[in-house]
Amino acid sequence: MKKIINNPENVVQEMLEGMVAAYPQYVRKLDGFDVIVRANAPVKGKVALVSGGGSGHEPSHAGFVGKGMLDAGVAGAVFTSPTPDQVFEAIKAVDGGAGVLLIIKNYTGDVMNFEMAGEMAEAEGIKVASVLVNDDVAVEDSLYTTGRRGIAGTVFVHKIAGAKAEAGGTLEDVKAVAEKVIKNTRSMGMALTPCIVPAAGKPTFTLAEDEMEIGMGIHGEPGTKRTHIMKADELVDHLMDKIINDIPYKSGDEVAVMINGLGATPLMEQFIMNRRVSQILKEKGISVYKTFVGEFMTSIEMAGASITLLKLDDELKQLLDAQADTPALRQL
Amino acid sequence: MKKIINNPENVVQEMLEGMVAAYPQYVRKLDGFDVIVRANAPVKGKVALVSGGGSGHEPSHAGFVGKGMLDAGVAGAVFTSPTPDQVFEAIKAVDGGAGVLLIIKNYTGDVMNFEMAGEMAEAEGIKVASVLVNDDVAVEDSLYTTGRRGIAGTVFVHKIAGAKAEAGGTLEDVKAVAEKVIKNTRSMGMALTPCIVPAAGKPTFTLAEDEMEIGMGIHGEPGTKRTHIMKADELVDHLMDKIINDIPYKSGDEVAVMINGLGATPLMEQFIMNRRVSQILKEKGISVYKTFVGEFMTSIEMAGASITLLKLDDELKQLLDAQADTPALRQL
Amino acid sequence: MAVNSAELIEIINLIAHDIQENKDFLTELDSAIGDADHGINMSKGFKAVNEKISTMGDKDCGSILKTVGMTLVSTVGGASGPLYGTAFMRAGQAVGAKKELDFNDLPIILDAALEGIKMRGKAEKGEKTIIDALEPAVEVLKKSSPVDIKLMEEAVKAAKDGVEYTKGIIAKKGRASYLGERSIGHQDPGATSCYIMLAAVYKAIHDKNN
Amino acid sequence: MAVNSAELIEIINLIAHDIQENKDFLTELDSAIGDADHGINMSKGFKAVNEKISTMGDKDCGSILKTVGMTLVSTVGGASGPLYGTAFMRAGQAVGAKKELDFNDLPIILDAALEGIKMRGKAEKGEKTIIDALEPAVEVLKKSSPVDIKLMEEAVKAAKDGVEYTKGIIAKKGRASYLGERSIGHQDPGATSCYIMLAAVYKAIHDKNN
Ligand SMILES: Nc1ncnc2c1ncn2[C@@H]1O[C@H](COP(=O)(O)OP(=O)(O)O)[C@@H](O)[C@H]1O
Ligand SMILES: Nc1ncnc2c1ncn2[C@@H]1O[C@H](COP(=O)(O)OP(=O)(O)O)[C@@H](O)[C@H]1O
Ligand SMILES: [Mg+2]
Ligand SMILES: [Mg+2]
Ligand SMILES: [Mg+2]
Ligand SMILES: [Mg+2]
Repeated sequence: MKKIINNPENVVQEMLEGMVAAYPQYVRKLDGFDVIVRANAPVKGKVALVSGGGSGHEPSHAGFVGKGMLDAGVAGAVFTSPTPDQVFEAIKAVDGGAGVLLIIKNYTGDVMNFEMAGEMAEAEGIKVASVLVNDDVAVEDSLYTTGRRGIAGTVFVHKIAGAKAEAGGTLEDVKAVAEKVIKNTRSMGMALTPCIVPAAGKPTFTLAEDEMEIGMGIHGEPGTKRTHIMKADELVDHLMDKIINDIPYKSGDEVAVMINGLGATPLMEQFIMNRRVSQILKEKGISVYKTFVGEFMTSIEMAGASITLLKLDDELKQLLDAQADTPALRQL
Repeated sequence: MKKIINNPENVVQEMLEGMVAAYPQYVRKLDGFDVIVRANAPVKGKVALVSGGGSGHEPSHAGFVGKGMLDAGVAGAVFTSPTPDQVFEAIKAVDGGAGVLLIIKNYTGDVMNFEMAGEMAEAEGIKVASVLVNDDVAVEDSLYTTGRRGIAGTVFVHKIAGAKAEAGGTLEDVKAVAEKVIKNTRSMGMALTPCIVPAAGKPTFTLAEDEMEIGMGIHGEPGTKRTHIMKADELVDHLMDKIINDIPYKSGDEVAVMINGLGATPLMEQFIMNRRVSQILKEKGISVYKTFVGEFMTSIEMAGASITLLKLDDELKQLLDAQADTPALRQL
Repeated sequence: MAVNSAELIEIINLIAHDIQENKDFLTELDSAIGDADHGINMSKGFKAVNEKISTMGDKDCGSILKTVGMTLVSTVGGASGPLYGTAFMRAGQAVGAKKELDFNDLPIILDAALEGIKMRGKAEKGEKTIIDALEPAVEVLKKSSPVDIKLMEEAVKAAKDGVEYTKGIIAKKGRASYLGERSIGHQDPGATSCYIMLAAVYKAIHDKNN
Repeated sequence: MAVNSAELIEIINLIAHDIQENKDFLTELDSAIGDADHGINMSKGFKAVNEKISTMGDKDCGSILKTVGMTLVSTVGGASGPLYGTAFMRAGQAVGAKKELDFNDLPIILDAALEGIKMRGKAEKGEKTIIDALEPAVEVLKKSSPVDIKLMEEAVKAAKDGVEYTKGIIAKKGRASYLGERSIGHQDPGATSCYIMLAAVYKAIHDKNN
């Protein structure tokens, strides 16, 4: 395991310390908890947004704490949902009296832990609502299963719901727009290499030199299939086919695009992917309103990437364009 | 070679196309040249900043093209300085009548190619000045050699000289402040794994599972020494020792810090490094004015990172804080 | 058989010990169809439990079990934390202020645990989860009364069969469900940890009886 | 010997061919003490040269050499592009409008090339660069006149010795200089490509003479 770390047991704690040391103007850490909140939390009268999950997805989620996005990011152990008391502390620390929206990625663990935290907060009289992000089209959707995972599309929820809250929306408003984003967001990813959970010390799986995994989960869970390594354009065609046909996105639609690197894949390759994405959308008559390329929801040092599309309307466009000032995403 | 690419020969071209497709509000590409300029270039009356180098360092340099930073980024083949005619085209495209500053990293190839381009531009009556960035303390400095390499500290030059130009500085002013930044900037890096130049198809060097390379160059050139893999704190102590004692940075100084991931090293590890950096600076009475953590000057998908310190005065602080709006670095 | 508070703590410590011993095994099972952390999560939780209950020898059995549950909830995280946490908390509620437990408390405890897991995780038997080990064991324990060590052995055997059974089915809940068909052929980590816990309890009681 | 424009183009094509053949070898040398691109850079440049000069058979030798230089400058990049580019451009200037070259033009051409490289790269002999192959060859060619095929053979031999010599010294210029002591023991890629070019010219002329 080649990592720049000290003790695998302390990675989350030390990472959060290093983050707070880097961005005191944006964030602070709650004493005794792996929770990052805005430096000026709670913001009186504003609906507060809390997200989180296992660590290893940096900059998600704490990197998006700041003006126009989240109020708190809760950091579990690497790839393990945080516990309810951590989430509960986050809720208490950021509630500014207008209620708290929990943005939960749809994993059994996240759902249960955040739910329990919500119950604890409500028992103390805090108004809590929650939304479940489930943008990953790699996973079959069905009433009889857990449904789809939440992956990189979650960042669009943070951005747009955050802008709504900043603009003075009520908890109901903010929840409604978050749900609109979720309804219109689809993603899918792939991996070229596995990643190593520091405490495990070895990769979750192995891929041969000529193999890649399609539909990879962001926790290094196996994907939907393993194939020979494809050229960038062929690969993007495959992912886009799944994504576009899901909603479906149609000619005349306007979308936001996110190319999300999973960790080790350089910007060079992400841009090569985006080139093909923009070609495909053009061919289909779908226009690109705004594009985000970079690392938003990573899987430690996994090589690979995901593509996300968000179908926009006027409200979503305006909120997507709104100012944001966080360590990992800024917009003037 | 596991990369999301099509043909290794087209990576630079396709990357630039993907970049322009992502950020039309920021940049455009010069037809027939691997040159990215501001969407609104040339900016009349403003000193223009041109930088560039081999590709493979993304987001450098084209990612920093935009308001408050560069006017053009010239992209050579992967790890190969661009040719003079490419740089010449960039100069012509961005000159707004107030002259052009070339920000050159101190590599023989970059220096010669940019110099020749400067000569070509001057022959056409364009005012050109240039600065050489040489922040890498891993390399012995000596009058009788090429001197030190330019690495991640170059981004501080882009930021601060860019702010000066945006504020209306003359070519002399902008060059002077760029030189001040260079004089006060020191960096050093290390690598855990090599990277693969697409056209070469295999790594430049190999490192055993328990080895790391200290003082690694950003072209995958061998570093100054190879050691057993160290813990993060020990490693940071080693790099910081070299950096701090070079200028030297002293108690009472105020600095900007940059932790720069080389490609495959996740933010988690970069933050763990920053934790130790901030501890060391605190111990030494050096105060941190501002910190940048992320990927600024990469080496394709190399695992590793560099640390940069920039000693600040009031002028530099103000310019560092100035607004920037580019694909890869934004400040409100 | 009668188990007082101090002995209950010993039994829980034995569970903790066996989870610890199987840490890598559970993580490996989770690698195949999950995210390679089940052993790590469980071992972290039971280490905390170990410390937390060490001074509770004078407390009633319900309080001890509830403390175990709360400790798991607040240290494990992931899916297993809330599930096993709720299970132990419900078991503690079911037991109440008792200072001694006997064989006949076993179906009551495990039934409460099972209901807690079902409430929290909204899963049913046959979905490749903890329930596939726990529910068959509860069914055995509930089928005749009074409960004795033989029935308990049978219950543990049923849990083991349940673990085997998970190999053949598709996961419908939890992270493994994302794999669809590809989850077939792998044994469920949570069902396995549940069996390991039940087996630890059986072993403790069996050794005590001999 | 006399070389007209068409034959000059053939000789340059032979250089291009030998550079192409040694592409991987040169890149490998550059891996050890540089950034693993010297062969790639040179081969890209000479492929472009090949195309560019194919229709220049009716032009004078100076124009051909200048075109080679300009093509290298605008396609190679890196350190070697401006250096070899300047070398060929200077050689072209030295030759002027001649439509035929003979043995005695050789020291003039190579001396101009050497001066161009020195001007552009500010390096001297002994710094582990192209110069360590080129300067010894020029010295041999300049030591007696008229120049003949034997002297040329000797000059190529001197370039080869120069390449050998680079193994033992520290790099003081170019990317390899960052390595300090660690550059010792490795043969310089640029000196090697220079020797390969000189050897190609010798071979061409030698074959023509026989
Ligand atoms: N809804 C559920 N009901 C019961 N058990 C579940 C449920 N979801 C998951 N599990 C169990 O949890 C186990 C995984 O636990 P763990 O790896 O600790 O959490 P995570 O999946 O969050 O990483 C699975 O093997 C499965 O037995
Ligand atoms: N200042 C210089 N003068 C002469 N030759 C040089 C100089 N600097 C570098 N070289 C030569 O250039 C070669 C490297 O060329 P190349 O790999 O193509 O460029 P880069 O170093 O930019 O990657 C070196 O092996 C050396 O012989
Ligand atoms: Mg997990
Ligand atoms: Mg190079
Ligand atoms: Mg798991
Ligand atoms: Mg080179």
